[in-house]
Amino acid sequence: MWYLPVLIRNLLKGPATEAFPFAEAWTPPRMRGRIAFDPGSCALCRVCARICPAGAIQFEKRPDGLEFNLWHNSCVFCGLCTIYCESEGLHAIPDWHLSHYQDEKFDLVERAVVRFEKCSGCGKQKMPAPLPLMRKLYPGVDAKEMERLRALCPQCRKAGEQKGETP
Amino acid sequence: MKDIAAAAGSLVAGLAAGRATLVWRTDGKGVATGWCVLTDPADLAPLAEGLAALPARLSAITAFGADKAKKTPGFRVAYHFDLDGDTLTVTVPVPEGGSVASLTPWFANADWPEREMAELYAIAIDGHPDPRRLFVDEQLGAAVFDQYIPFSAMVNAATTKGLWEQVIARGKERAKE
Amino acid sequence: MSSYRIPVGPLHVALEEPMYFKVDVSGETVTAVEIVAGHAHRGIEYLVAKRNIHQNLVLTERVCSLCSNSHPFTYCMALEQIAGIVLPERAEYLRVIADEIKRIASNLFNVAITAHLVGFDTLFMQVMELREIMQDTKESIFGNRMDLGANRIGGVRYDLDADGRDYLAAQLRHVARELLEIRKIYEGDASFLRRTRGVGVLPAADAARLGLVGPVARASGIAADVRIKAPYAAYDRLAVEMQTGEDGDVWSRTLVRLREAGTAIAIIDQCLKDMPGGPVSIPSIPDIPAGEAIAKSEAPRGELIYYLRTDGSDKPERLKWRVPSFNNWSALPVMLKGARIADIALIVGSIDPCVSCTER
Amino acid sequence: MPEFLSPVLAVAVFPGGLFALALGLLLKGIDRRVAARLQRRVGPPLLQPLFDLIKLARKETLVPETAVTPVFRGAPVAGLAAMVLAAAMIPIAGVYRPDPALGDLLVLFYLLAVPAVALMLAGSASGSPFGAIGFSREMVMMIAYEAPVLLALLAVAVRGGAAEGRPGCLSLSAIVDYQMRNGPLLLDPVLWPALAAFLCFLPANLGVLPFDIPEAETEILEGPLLEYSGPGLGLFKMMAAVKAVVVLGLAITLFLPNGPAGAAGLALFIVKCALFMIAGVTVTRTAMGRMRIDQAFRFLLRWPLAFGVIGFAAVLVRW
Amino acid sequence: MTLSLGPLLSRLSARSPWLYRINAGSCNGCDVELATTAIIPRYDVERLGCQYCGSPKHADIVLITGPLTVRVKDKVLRLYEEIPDPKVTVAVGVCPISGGIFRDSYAVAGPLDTVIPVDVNVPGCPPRPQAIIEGIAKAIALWRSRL
Repeated sequence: MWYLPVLIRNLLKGPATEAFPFAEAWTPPRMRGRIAFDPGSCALCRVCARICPAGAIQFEKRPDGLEFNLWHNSCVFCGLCTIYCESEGLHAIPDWHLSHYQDEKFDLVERAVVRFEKCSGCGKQKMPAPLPLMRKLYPGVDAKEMERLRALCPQCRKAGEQKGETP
Repeated sequence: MKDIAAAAGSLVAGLAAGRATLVWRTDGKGVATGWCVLTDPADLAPLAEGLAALPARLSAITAFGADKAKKTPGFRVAYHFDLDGDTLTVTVPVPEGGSVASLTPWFANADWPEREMAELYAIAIDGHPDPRRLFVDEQLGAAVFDQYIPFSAMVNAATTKGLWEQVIARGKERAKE
Repeated sequence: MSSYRIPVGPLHVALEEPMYFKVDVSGETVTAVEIVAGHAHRGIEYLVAKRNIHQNLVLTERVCSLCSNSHPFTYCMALEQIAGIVLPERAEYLRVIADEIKRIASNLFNVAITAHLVGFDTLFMQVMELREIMQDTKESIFGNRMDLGANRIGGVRYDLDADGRDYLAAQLRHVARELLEIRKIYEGDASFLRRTRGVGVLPAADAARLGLVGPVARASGIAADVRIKAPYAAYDRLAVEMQTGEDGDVWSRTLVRLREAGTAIAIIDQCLKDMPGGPVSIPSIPDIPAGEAIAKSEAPRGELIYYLRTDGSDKPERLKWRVPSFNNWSALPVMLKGARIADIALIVGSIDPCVSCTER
Repeated sequence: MPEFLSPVLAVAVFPGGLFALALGLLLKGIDRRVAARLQRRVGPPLLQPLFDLIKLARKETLVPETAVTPVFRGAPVAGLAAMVLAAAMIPIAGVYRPDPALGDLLVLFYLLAVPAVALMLAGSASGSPFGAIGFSREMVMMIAYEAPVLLALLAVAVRGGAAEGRPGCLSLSAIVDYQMRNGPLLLDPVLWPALAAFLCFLPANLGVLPFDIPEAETEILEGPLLEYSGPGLGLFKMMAAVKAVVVLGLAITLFLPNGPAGAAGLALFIVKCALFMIAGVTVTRTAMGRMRIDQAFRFLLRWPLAFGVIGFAAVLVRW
Repeated sequence: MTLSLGPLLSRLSARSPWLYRINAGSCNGCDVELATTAIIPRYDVERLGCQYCGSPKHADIVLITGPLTVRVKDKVLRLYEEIPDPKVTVAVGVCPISGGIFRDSYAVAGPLDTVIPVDVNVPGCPPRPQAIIEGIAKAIALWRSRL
């Protein structure tokens, strides 16, 4: 019965219940929800697939590139891939609206094709060189020069460096 | 190193020379870990009795294969004793199909860890009061660790493969639509 | 009096997790208990040997969600010992902060469940609402309400800027205020005391004999706390108050946990005050040589010990851990002997059992 | 309308049967809603207990293999029937006067034991160990609360009878009449101990905290109800709803029956039921934890029994 | 009148979904979040007519967590059979859906949908309470169609 004051206070304060599901729920911006993939920032290094502890990332061969597949139903939302992705192509975004009916189980996939590129130097097929990664490799290079470097394969870049072209 | 840890050290030294080695390491915060290796499993019981009298607390028991690739048969069992914060690890070798003495007469809490190593590695425990399975279901074979770990490196996990086939197949279907 | 055997579990509504007790009763009194375990055995010690050391950071975190931070924390310490990595000082403080935040939430959960198990649901809700403050804090700072993902090899994955520190401090002040009121209720409410005092008594001698750890041992008067006995991370520079009880009953275990939540707040406050600037992690991803190491920490439920053997490859040769609950189960036959049927779930809950930790 | 029909209607429609069920469900809804507010929650809609019932009626019935089927199926029916009959015995001042043929206070007292017996039968017939524990707990509870409440009832009966110059008055209508003339017994200090005994009986009989021991979810998984599903469970829920009306109606009859005639009287009756429910049940069950069966036994045989004895003695002395 | 009574009763019944949870060997993260979602005022699922029940026989919507370990499999199956029809199964967390991080262990017998029919999936590790509520709402919608 000594608990009565708490009850009275509760009654006066009114319900502490959130409006959700009848209104949008509060979500902290840093919440690790689903992993979003930016194909423009993928170097096809596939570290993410090797590091993913839950085996949620798979690369499939396509004629002109590789298809990135991340199955949210296997992902454990640890965010390890976002740390190990040097080209900053993976981000945990605060989206947690992932519940779905059983027939959509295998559709809950983050999917995109990352195409191989042609080296502007030797013309051979090469992996893409996304900007965030190249900025780390070549700090302080201006935009125009960066575009030229990005279009080259690593071998041609190295050859150019030996010739003293840049940077 | 704490006094009780030093006392444990002299216990080990008291065992016949050549059958036990002991190395102490102290970390940056002054916490000591002792690493004792016994060559003869028969020394384990008297050492345990001495440690129990200190009193040391049995912290954990780890069993593992003598080497990862299973080139040499047999196991090693590491007993981790807590000495008022410091830790003494006593490792004994156990031959393939061999057994090791139960520490339950001196440490009541050796019960579960010993049952666990019995079910994971099929190491027999001499004098255990209740040698039934602990966690691993009867449907699973004996010595799951010993069987599965070396194979796993070669075998591709079937469940994962099956699930991914469905994920990829659905992706192709969707692409056609 | 009729004697019969009742099954408690394995999937019992009063137990958060699957555990199976075969309880022999005579009338309403328990005469014997047999524990059948293994329902949450997922073979994690086998899985860690299959995955690389980085993946195991996440895998160990999923051993158990209530003490999820303690696992990767202790695992990292073992790795760092083998590789001889010295952490930046700021990282040590940030590790302590993450761990103590988890301790507050974990202890509050158990304290709330204890109220639920005596049927006091309003109190349960009050404590759980308080715990929500910590849940929001975790989600805001780390990104998840249970699995923080705070640790990495050689440091931590998060940092607290000025705003983050202010936010954390404000949340903690809020919790500390309400914690005071809740302690008064748990210390004085007749209907709670009636059900918990003198129930499930564990004498100190039994606690020592069975090698018990954590709040269960401390509530029986055994002064052991890894943070004090074998300091790690920044604990050698922090004042940690040892919380012990005397009665060894359900009530004193509950109060030790409540007081330790208070201690945890004090520790975080010290960290926020003393934490130096600098990097939060070593700059590169290290290689781990062959070796072996022991690492220990005080998880919310007591001493957690990790034993790691490496062989120079990226997969551990053997990674073994012993969780506090693993030891503490053995206290149950002592506590339950002669108890009433009504108190079974309550007594089991009072050791704050973590089945998923125990069975891995 | 033939004469014999009116008691039948009283049992089946008003104030027994349908009316009592509807009122019982409403009271349950109010209880849940107010409890939610006391716990800082929004709570379910007022009609939630009705939705629950409709749902249960549409679910599958599973009878456990170990059950004694006729008893298992019959128990809730018997309990509900007894309660519906009992509801027809509760007078509503100015609105409804029960047919004396239906029975007096003592008959009502015995009818009130039927739900507990039904639960005991259900518990033992279901063949689960938790049902068996529920059975024995229900029995212990009954032994503990019967004596105090009987003393409280007799105190009121003697008080009402004394004023009329008779040794006792077991007719519920007469007790109401007495209070209509002389004011509610709630205001009579001599009867306060009896009222206290009755207030302790209320949660014990209705099986709510701190006395929900026979069905304690965290201890024995709802005991006797564990094995019931769908319509069978629904019948028990109906029984509990009507029983709430009977017990609260009895409280009103004994201590505060006064009210105007007609619709206003009926409305006042419902309001009084709700107030008694909130004061005697909702607040109690949100403000404390559960007692253990031995504690409850000792508690009930200490305080309420003492109140009952004092109350009865006080009434005798005044007489 | 009689024509519209059936659908009306179905609609009213759908406002009383009772929940039951089964832990099939989870790390307890999802279970703690379920307990949180179920009972505490902040989320208050009783608003939606939900109620947690202690017996599977009373349940309508069953929430299952954990990767379904070998030892718990038969027990889960038995409990599932004890739930009267119509019922809806919700897999909470990635473990019952795909095995999650424990997938290839010798002790895991999942994924859950290979053993019992699953209707709704709520991925997350663990899913936050709001996500669980979202899943329950989906389950209620499905359950209504089965009533």
